[in-house]
Amino acid sequence: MEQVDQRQQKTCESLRVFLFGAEATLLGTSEIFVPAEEGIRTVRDLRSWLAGRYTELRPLMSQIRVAVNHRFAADDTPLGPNDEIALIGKVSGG
Amino acid sequence: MEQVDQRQQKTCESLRVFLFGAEATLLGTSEIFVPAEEGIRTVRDLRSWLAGRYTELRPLMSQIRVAVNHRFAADDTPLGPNDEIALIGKVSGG
Amino acid sequence: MTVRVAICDGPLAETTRPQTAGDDGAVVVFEGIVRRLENGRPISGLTYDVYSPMAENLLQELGQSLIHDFGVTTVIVEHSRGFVPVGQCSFRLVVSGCHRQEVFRAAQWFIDRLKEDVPIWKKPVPAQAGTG
Amino acid sequence: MTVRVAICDGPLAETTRPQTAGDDGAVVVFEGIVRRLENGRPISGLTYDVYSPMAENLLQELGQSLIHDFGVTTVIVEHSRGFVPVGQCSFRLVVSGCHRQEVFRAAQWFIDRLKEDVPIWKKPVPAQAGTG
Repeated sequence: MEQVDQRQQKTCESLRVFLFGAEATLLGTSEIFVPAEEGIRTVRDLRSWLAGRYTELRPLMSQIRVAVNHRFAADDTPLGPNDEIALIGKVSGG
Repeated sequence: MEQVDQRQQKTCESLRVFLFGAEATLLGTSEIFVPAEEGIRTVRDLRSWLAGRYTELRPLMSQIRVAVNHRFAADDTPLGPNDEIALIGKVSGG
Repeated sequence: MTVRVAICDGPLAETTRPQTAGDDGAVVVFEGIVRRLENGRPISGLTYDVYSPMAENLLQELGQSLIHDFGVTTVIVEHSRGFVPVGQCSFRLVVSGCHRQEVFRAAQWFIDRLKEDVPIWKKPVPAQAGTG
Repeated sequence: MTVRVAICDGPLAETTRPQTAGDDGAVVVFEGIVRRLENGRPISGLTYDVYSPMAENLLQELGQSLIHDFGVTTVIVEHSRGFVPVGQCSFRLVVSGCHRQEVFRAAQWFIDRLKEDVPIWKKPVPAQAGTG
Protein backbone atom coordinates (compact mmCIF):
# COMPACT_ATOMS: atom_id res chain seq x y z
CA MET A 1 0.00 0.00 0.00
CA GLU A 2 2.71 2.44 0.99
CA GLN A 3 4.51 1.93 -2.24
CA VAL A 4 1.42 2.43 -4.35
CA ASP A 5 0.63 5.67 -2.59
CA GLN A 6 4.17 6.79 -3.07
CA ARG A 7 4.04 6.09 -6.79
CA GLN A 8 0.73 7.88 -7.16
CA GLN A 9 2.10 10.98 -5.48
CA LYS A 10 5.17 10.88 -7.57
CA THR A 11 3.28 10.82 -10.83
CA CYS A 12 0.16 12.83 -10.02
CA GLU A 13 0.88 15.40 -7.38
CA SER A 14 3.03 18.45 -7.38
CA LEU A 15 4.09 20.85 -4.64
CA ARG A 16 2.51 24.26 -4.44
CA VAL A 17 4.64 27.10 -3.10
CA PHE A 18 3.25 30.48 -2.10
CA LEU A 19 5.18 33.67 -2.76
CA PHE A 20 4.87 37.11 -1.21
CA GLY A 21 6.49 40.51 -1.28
CA ALA A 22 9.60 40.97 -3.41
CA GLU A 23 9.63 37.33 -4.56
CA ALA A 24 6.04 37.52 -5.82
CA THR A 25 6.78 40.80 -7.59
CA LEU A 26 9.96 39.45 -9.12
CA LEU A 27 8.36 36.28 -10.50
CA GLY A 28 5.05 37.97 -11.28
CA THR A 29 3.08 35.31 -9.47
CA SER A 30 1.94 34.46 -5.97
CA GLU A 31 2.33 30.72 -6.37
CA ILE A 32 4.61 28.25 -8.05
CA PHE A 33 3.81 24.61 -8.79
CA VAL A 34 6.72 22.26 -8.56
CA PRO A 35 6.08 19.21 -10.76
CA ALA A 36 6.23 15.90 -8.94
CA GLU A 37 8.84 14.74 -11.45
CA GLU A 38 11.36 17.15 -9.95
CA GLY A 39 11.63 14.79 -7.03
CA ILE A 40 11.65 17.48 -4.32
CA ARG A 41 11.61 15.77 -0.95
CA THR A 42 12.93 18.33 1.50
CA VAL A 43 13.20 22.06 2.04
CA ARG A 44 16.82 21.78 0.94
CA ASP A 45 15.77 20.20 -2.36
CA LEU A 46 13.25 22.95 -2.89
CA ARG A 47 15.79 25.70 -2.29
CA SER A 48 18.22 24.19 -4.78
CA TRP A 49 15.49 23.69 -7.34
CA LEU A 50 14.27 27.28 -6.97
CA ALA A 51 17.76 28.72 -7.33
CA GLY A 52 18.30 26.61 -10.43
CA ARG A 53 14.95 27.27 -12.04
CA TYR A 54 14.57 30.98 -11.18
CA THR A 55 17.90 32.71 -11.57
CA GLU A 56 16.29 36.03 -10.60
CA LEU A 57 15.63 34.59 -7.12
CA ARG A 58 19.28 33.76 -6.50
CA PRO A 59 20.31 37.12 -5.00
CA LEU A 60 17.41 36.81 -2.55
CA MET A 61 17.89 33.16 -1.58
CA SER A 62 20.08 33.95 1.43
CA GLN A 63 17.26 35.90 3.08
CA ILE A 64 14.45 33.61 2.00
CA ARG A 65 13.13 31.22 4.63
CA VAL A 66 10.78 28.39 3.83
CA ALA A 67 7.63 27.95 5.89
CA VAL A 68 5.95 24.57 5.99
CA ASN A 69 2.45 24.46 7.39
CA HIS A 70 2.84 27.99 8.76
CA ARG A 71 6.11 27.41 10.55
CA PHE A 72 9.64 28.25 9.55
CA ALA A 73 11.18 24.92 8.53
CA ALA A 74 14.72 23.62 8.71
CA ASP A 75 16.46 22.46 5.54
CA ASP A 76 15.88 18.77 6.24
CA THR A 77 12.12 19.14 6.72
CA PRO A 78 10.33 16.70 4.40
CA LEU A 79 7.87 18.12 1.90
CA GLY A 80 4.74 16.45 0.59
CA PRO A 81 1.82 17.47 -1.60
CA ASN A 82 -0.39 18.08 1.40
CA ASP A 83 2.00 20.53 2.98
CA GLU A 84 1.39 24.23 2.71
CA ILE A 85 4.70 25.67 1.60
CA ALA A 86 5.63 29.34 1.45
CA LEU A 87 8.73 31.35 0.72
CA ILE A 88 9.20 34.04 3.33
CA GLY A 89 11.61 36.67 2.08
CA LYS A 90 12.34 39.97 3.78
CA VAL A 91 9.18 40.96 5.66
CA SER A 92 8.07 44.55 6.18
CA GLY A 93 5.17 44.65 8.59
CA GLY A 94 4.72 46.93 11.57
CA MET B 1 18.75 104.09 50.01
CA GLU B 2 20.25 100.67 49.51
CA GLN B 3 21.34 100.47 53.08
CA VAL B 4 18.00 101.50 54.46
CA ASP B 5 16.23 98.81 52.43
CA GLN B 6 18.75 96.30 53.59
CA ARG B 7 18.15 97.14 57.20
CA GLN B 8 14.40 97.06 56.80
CA GLN B 9 14.60 93.61 55.27
CA LYS B 10 16.88 92.41 57.94
CA THR B 11 14.55 93.43 60.70
CA CYS B 12 11.12 93.00 59.13
CA GLU B 13 11.23 90.29 56.51
CA SER B 14 11.76 86.60 56.81
CA LEU B 15 12.22 83.85 54.25
CA ARG B 16 9.37 81.52 53.52
CA VAL B 17 10.24 77.96 52.53
CA PHE B 18 7.73 75.51 51.07
CA LEU B 19 7.82 71.84 51.98
CA PHE B 20 6.34 68.82 50.23
CA GLY B 21 6.22 65.05 50.48
CA ALA B 22 8.24 63.38 53.22
CA GLU B 23 9.66 66.67 54.52
CA ALA B 24 6.18 68.19 54.97
CA THR B 25 4.97 65.02 56.68
CA LEU B 26 7.99 64.89 58.95
CA LEU B 27 7.72 68.51 60.09
CA GLY B 28 3.92 68.53 60.03
CA THR B 29 3.82 71.68 57.98
CA SER B 30 3.98 72.76 54.36
CA GLU B 31 5.90 75.94 55.04
CA ILE B 32 8.62 77.23 57.30
CA PHE B 33 9.40 80.83 58.03
CA VAL B 34 13.04 81.64 58.57
CA PRO B 35 13.36 84.76 60.72
CA ALA B 36 15.36 87.55 59.16
CA GLU B 37 17.58 87.55 62.26
CA GLU B 38 19.02 84.20 61.21
CA GLY B 39 20.96 86.03 58.51
CA ILE B 40 20.36 83.45 55.78
CA ARG B 41 21.86 84.83 52.57
CA THR B 42 22.36 81.81 50.34
CA VAL B 43 21.04 78.34 49.68
CA ARG B 44 24.07 77.02 51.55
CA ASP B 45 23.15 79.09 54.62
CA LEU B 46 19.61 77.78 54.43
CA ARG B 47 20.70 74.15 54.27
CA SER B 48 22.94 74.56 57.31
CA TRP B 49 20.26 76.37 59.22
CA LEU B 50 17.66 73.69 58.42
CA ALA B 51 19.96 70.87 59.45
CA GLY B 52 20.69 72.67 62.72
CA ARG B 53 17.15 73.68 63.50
CA TYR B 54 15.34 70.49 62.40
CA THR B 55 17.37 67.46 63.42
CA GLU B 56 14.70 65.18 61.94
CA LEU B 57 15.52 66.57 58.50
CA ARG B 58 19.20 65.64 58.71
CA PRO B 59 18.91 62.10 57.30
CA LEU B 60 17.07 63.56 54.30
CA MET B 61 19.33 66.54 53.64
CA SER B 62 21.53 64.70 51.15
CA GLN B 63 18.58 64.14 48.84
CA ILE B 64 16.92 67.49 49.38
CA ARG B 65 17.44 70.06 46.66
CA VAL B 66 16.49 73.68 47.07
CA ALA B 67 14.43 75.37 44.39
CA VAL B 68 14.49 79.14 44.10
CA ASN B 69 11.82 80.74 41.98
CA HIS B 70 10.89 77.35 40.53
CA ARG B 71 14.38 76.29 39.53
CA PHE B 72 16.83 74.01 41.26
CA ALA B 73 19.42 76.34 42.77
CA ALA B 74 23.11 75.91 43.42
CA ASP B 75 24.43 76.33 46.96
CA ASP B 76 25.75 79.84 46.33
CA THR B 77 22.43 81.17 45.01
CA PRO B 78 21.48 84.27 47.02
CA LEU B 79 18.15 84.25 48.85
CA GLY B 80 15.90 87.20 49.53
CA PRO B 81 12.45 87.73 50.98
CA ASN B 82 10.91 88.01 47.53
CA ASP B 83 12.24 84.68 46.36
CA GLU B 84 9.98 81.67 46.31
CA ILE B 85 11.96 78.97 48.05
CA ALA B 86 11.08 75.28 48.21
CA LEU B 87 12.71 72.12 49.50
CA ILE B 88 12.49 69.38 46.93
CA GLY B 89 13.11 66.00 48.52
CA LYS B 90 12.62 62.65 46.85
CA VAL B 91 9.88 63.08 44.27
CA SER B 92 7.42 60.35 43.34
CA GLY B 93 5.39 61.42 40.34
CA GLY B 94 4.64 59.39 37.26
CA MET C 1 -2.55 37.04 31.38
CA THR C 2 -4.04 37.84 28.00
CA VAL C 3 -2.70 37.82 24.47
CA ARG C 4 -5.03 39.10 21.80
CA VAL C 5 -4.09 39.23 18.13
CA ALA C 6 -6.18 40.72 15.36
CA ILE C 7 -5.54 41.30 11.68
CA CYS C 8 -7.96 44.01 10.55
CA ASP C 9 -8.98 45.16 7.09
CA GLY C 10 -7.76 48.69 6.38
CA PRO C 11 -6.55 51.25 8.91
CA LEU C 12 -6.89 50.46 12.60
CA ALA C 13 -9.66 52.28 14.38
CA GLU C 14 -8.85 54.49 17.34
CA THR C 15 -9.22 52.61 20.57
CA THR C 16 -9.30 53.50 24.19
CA ARG C 17 -7.03 51.85 26.69
CA PRO C 18 -8.07 48.28 27.44
CA GLN C 19 -8.96 47.20 30.93
CA THR C 20 -5.72 46.34 32.72
CA ALA C 21 -5.07 43.84 35.49
CA GLY C 22 -5.33 45.03 39.10
CA ASP C 23 -1.58 44.99 39.60
CA ASP C 24 -0.72 46.75 36.39
CA GLY C 25 1.01 50.04 36.91
CA ALA C 26 2.31 50.61 33.41
CA VAL C 27 0.82 50.47 29.94
CA VAL C 28 2.74 51.16 26.78
CA VAL C 29 1.00 51.57 23.47
CA PHE C 30 2.95 51.70 20.26
CA GLU C 31 1.36 52.75 16.99
CA GLY C 32 2.89 52.53 13.56
CA ILE C 33 1.57 55.24 11.27
CA VAL C 34 1.87 55.25 7.47
CA ARG C 35 4.32 57.99 6.54
CA ARG C 36 3.92 60.48 3.72
CA LEU C 37 7.11 59.39 2.01
CA GLU C 38 8.35 55.92 1.17
CA ASN C 39 11.98 55.89 0.10
CA GLY C 40 11.73 59.62 -0.46
CA ARG C 41 8.72 59.43 -2.80
CA PRO C 42 5.22 60.60 -1.91
CA ILE C 43 2.69 57.83 -1.48
CA SER C 44 -1.03 57.78 -0.87
CA GLY C 45 -0.68 54.80 1.41
CA LEU C 46 0.60 51.29 1.88
CA THR C 47 -1.03 48.01 1.02
CA TYR C 48 -0.31 45.23 3.47
CA ASP C 49 -0.22 41.60 2.49
CA VAL C 50 -0.55 39.19 5.41
CA TYR C 51 0.20 35.48 5.22
CA SER C 52 -2.53 33.97 7.39
CA PRO C 53 -2.65 32.11 9.65
CA MET C 54 1.13 32.04 9.97
CA ALA C 55 1.30 35.74 10.82
CA GLU C 56 -1.38 35.44 13.50
CA ASN C 57 0.28 32.32 14.94
CA LEU C 58 3.65 34.01 15.17
CA LEU C 59 2.19 37.17 16.71
CA GLN C 60 0.41 35.01 19.27
CA GLU C 61 3.66 33.19 20.08
CA LEU C 62 5.55 36.46 20.42
CA GLY C 63 2.82 37.69 22.76
CA GLN C 64 3.15 34.57 24.88
CA SER C 65 6.90 35.14 25.03
CA LEU C 66 6.31 38.60 26.43
CA ILE C 67 4.23 37.13 29.22
CA HIS C 68 6.58 34.27 30.01
CA ASP C 69 9.94 35.90 29.42
CA PHE C 70 9.27 39.54 30.29
CA GLY C 71 6.63 39.10 32.98
CA VAL C 72 4.02 41.39 31.47
CA THR C 73 0.32 40.67 31.93
CA THR C 74 -1.48 41.85 28.79
CA VAL C 75 -0.48 41.94 25.14
CA ILE C 76 -2.79 43.21 22.44
CA VAL C 77 -1.64 43.28 18.83
CA GLU C 78 -3.49 44.64 15.84
CA HIS C 79 -2.17 44.83 12.31
CA SER C 80 -3.79 46.04 9.13
CA ARG C 81 -4.32 44.05 5.98
CA GLY C 82 -4.98 45.83 2.68
CA PHE C 83 -4.78 49.55 2.03
CA VAL C 84 -3.92 52.02 4.77
CA PRO C 85 -3.78 55.71 3.78
CA VAL C 86 -0.97 58.04 4.83
CA GLY C 87 -1.38 59.26 8.41
CA GLN C 88 -3.45 56.27 9.46
CA CYS C 89 -2.48 53.56 11.88
CA SER C 90 -1.43 50.17 10.49
CA PHE C 91 -0.04 48.55 13.60
CA ARG C 92 -0.79 48.82 17.30
CA LEU C 93 0.79 47.03 20.21
CA VAL C 94 -0.42 47.40 23.78
CA VAL C 95 1.62 45.90 26.59
CA SER C 96 0.72 46.26 30.23
CA GLY C 97 2.46 45.05 33.34
CA CYS C 98 3.55 46.01 36.81
CA HIS C 99 6.43 48.30 36.01
CA ARG C 100 7.53 50.53 33.19
CA GLN C 101 10.92 48.94 32.53
CA GLU C 102 9.41 45.56 31.64
CA VAL C 103 6.65 46.90 29.42
CA PHE C 104 9.08 49.11 27.49
CA ARG C 105 11.59 46.30 27.07
CA ALA C 106 8.87 43.85 26.08
CA ALA C 107 7.26 46.19 23.55
CA GLN C 108 10.56 46.94 21.85
CA TRP C 109 11.55 43.29 21.69
CA PHE C 110 8.17 42.41 20.22
CA ILE C 111 8.44 45.01 17.48
CA ASP C 112 11.99 43.95 16.62
CA ARG C 113 10.81 40.34 16.24
CA LEU C 114 7.76 41.38 14.26
CA LYS C 115 9.90 43.28 11.79
CA GLU C 116 12.23 40.33 11.45
CA ASP C 117 9.93 37.32 11.36
CA VAL C 118 6.23 37.95 10.92
CA PRO C 119 5.08 37.34 7.34
CA ILE C 120 3.54 40.70 6.54
CA TRP C 121 4.61 42.80 3.58
CA LYS C 122 3.92 46.41 2.77
CA LYS C 123 3.71 47.75 -0.74
CA PRO C 124 3.68 51.50 -1.42
CA VAL C 125 0.84 52.98 -3.43
CA PRO C 126 2.22 56.02 -5.30
CA ALA C 127 0.49 59.32 -4.53
CA GLN C 128 -0.91 59.85 -8.03
CA ALA C 129 -2.40 56.37 -8.23
CA GLY C 130 -3.79 56.50 -4.70
CA THR C 131 -7.18 55.34 -3.63
CA GLY C 132 -7.03 57.19 -0.32
CA MET D 1 7.19 70.39 16.86
CA THR D 2 4.78 70.54 19.76
CA VAL D 3 5.17 70.17 23.49
CA ARG D 4 1.97 70.21 25.52
CA VAL D 5 1.92 69.89 29.28
CA ALA D 6 -1.17 69.64 31.44
CA ILE D 7 -1.71 69.04 35.14
CA CYS D 8 -5.26 67.76 35.56
CA ASP D 9 -7.43 67.39 38.64
CA GLY D 10 -8.11 63.73 39.41
CA PRO D 11 -7.63 60.76 37.09
CA LEU D 12 -6.75 61.41 33.46
CA ALA D 13 -9.58 60.93 31.01
CA GLU D 14 -9.18 58.43 28.21
CA THR D 15 -7.96 60.08 25.09
CA THR D 16 -7.64 59.15 21.49
CA ARG D 17 -4.37 59.45 19.66
CA PRO D 18 -3.53 63.06 18.88
CA GLN D 19 -3.03 64.24 15.34
CA THR D 20 0.55 63.47 14.37
CA ALA D 21 2.85 65.29 11.97
CA GLY D 22 2.92 64.17 8.32
CA ASP D 23 6.28 62.48 8.67
CA ASP D 24 5.52 60.69 11.89
CA GLY D 25 5.67 56.94 11.59
CA ALA D 26 5.77 56.04 15.25
CA VAL D 27 3.78 57.02 18.29
CA VAL D 28 4.43 55.71 21.76
CA VAL D 29 1.99 56.30 24.58
CA PHE D 30 2.91 55.48 28.13
CA GLU D 31 0.35 55.43 30.89
CA GLY D 32 1.00 55.13 34.58
CA ILE D 33 -1.85 53.44 36.40
CA VAL D 34 -2.44 53.49 40.15
CA ARG D 35 -1.77 50.00 41.47
CA ARG D 36 -3.86 48.13 44.01
CA LEU D 37 -0.97 47.76 46.43
CA GLU D 38 1.48 50.35 47.70
CA ASN D 39 4.40 48.82 49.56
CA GLY D 40 2.37 45.62 49.86
CA ARG D 41 -0.66 47.27 51.45
CA PRO D 42 -4.02 47.74 49.76
CA ILE D 43 -4.88 51.32 48.91
CA SER D 44 -7.94 53.00 47.50
CA GLY D 45 -5.80 55.38 45.50
CA LEU D 46 -3.01 57.91 45.52
CA THR D 47 -3.16 61.61 46.17
CA TYR D 48 -0.74 63.64 44.08
CA ASP D 49 0.75 66.89 45.25
CA VAL D 50 2.19 69.03 42.46
CA TYR D 51 4.45 72.03 43.01
CA SER D 52 3.25 74.45 40.37
CA PRO D 53 4.47 76.07 38.23
CA MET D 54 7.85 74.40 38.78
CA ALA D 55 6.52 70.98 37.79
CA GLU D 56 4.94 72.31 34.60
CA ASN D 57 8.08 74.28 33.73
CA LEU D 58 10.29 71.25 34.16
CA LEU D 59 7.97 68.99 32.18
CA GLN D 60 7.96 71.58 29.41
CA GLU D 61 11.77 71.70 29.44
CA LEU D 62 12.01 67.91 29.35
CA GLY D 63 9.61 67.89 26.40
CA GLN D 64 11.77 70.44 24.59
CA SER D 65 14.79 68.24 25.24
CA LEU D 66 13.04 65.33 23.55
CA ILE D 67 12.53 67.44 20.46
CA HIS D 68 16.03 68.89 20.37
CA ASP D 69 18.08 65.96 21.61
CA PHE D 70 16.06 62.95 20.40
CA GLY D 71 14.57 64.40 17.23
CA VAL D 72 10.95 63.60 18.00
CA THR D 73 8.17 65.88 16.77
CA THR D 74 5.38 65.80 19.36
CA VAL D 75 5.40 65.46 23.13
CA ILE D 76 2.22 65.50 25.17
CA VAL D 77 2.39 65.13 28.94
CA GLU D 78 -0.48 64.90 31.36
CA HIS D 79 -0.21 64.33 35.08
CA SER D 80 -2.86 64.17 37.75
CA ARG D 81 -3.13 66.36 40.81
CA GLY D 82 -5.24 65.24 43.78
CA PHE D 83 -6.88 61.86 44.28
CA VAL D 84 -6.62 59.11 41.67
CA PRO D 85 -8.37 55.82 42.47
CA VAL D 86 -6.75 52.42 41.94
CA GLY D 87 -6.87 51.31 38.30
CA GLN D 88 -7.08 54.85 36.98
CA CYS D 89 -4.47 56.71 34.98
CA SER D 90 -2.36 59.33 36.75
CA PHE D 91 0.26 60.00 34.10
CA ARG D 92 0.30 59.89 30.34
CA LEU D 93 3.13 60.62 27.94
CA VAL D 94 2.71 60.64 24.19
CA VAL D 95 5.77 60.91 21.98
CA SER D 96 5.63 60.80 18.21
CA GLY D 97 8.37 60.93 15.63
CA CYS D 98 9.66 59.41 12.45
CA HIS D 99 10.94 56.11 13.77
CA ARG D 100 10.27 53.78 16.63
CA GLN D 101 13.77 53.73 18.10
CA GLU D 102 13.79 57.45 18.80
CA VAL D 103 10.30 57.61 20.28
CA PHE D 104 10.99 54.67 22.59
CA ARG D 105 14.32 56.07 23.72
CA ALA D 106 12.84 59.52 24.19
CA ALA D 107 9.85 58.29 26.18
CA GLN D 108 11.99 56.23 28.54
CA TRP D 109 14.45 59.06 29.08
CA PHE D 110 11.58 61.44 29.81
CA ILE D 111 10.04 59.16 32.42
CA ASP D 112 13.41 58.55 34.09
CA ARG D 113 13.93 62.32 34.38
CA LEU D 114 10.37 62.86 35.58
CA LYS D 115 10.81 60.36 38.37
CA GLU D 116 14.09 61.96 39.36
CA ASP D 117 13.42 65.68 39.09
CA VAL D 118 9.84 66.80 38.67
CA PRO D 119 8.33 68.08 41.93
CA ILE D 120 5.32 65.80 42.19
CA TRP D 121 4.63 63.61 45.20
CA LYS D 122 2.26 60.73 45.66
CA LYS D 123 0.66 59.83 48.96
CA PRO D 124 -1.15 56.53 49.42
CA VAL D 125 -4.74 56.59 50.67
CA PRO D 126 -5.31 53.36 52.63
CA ALA D 127 -8.09 51.14 51.33
CA GLN D 128 -10.38 51.55 54.34
CA ALA D 129 -10.13 55.31 54.34
CA GLY D 130 -10.64 55.60 50.61
CA THR D 131 -12.84 58.05 48.85
CA GLY D 132 -12.83 56.12 45.59
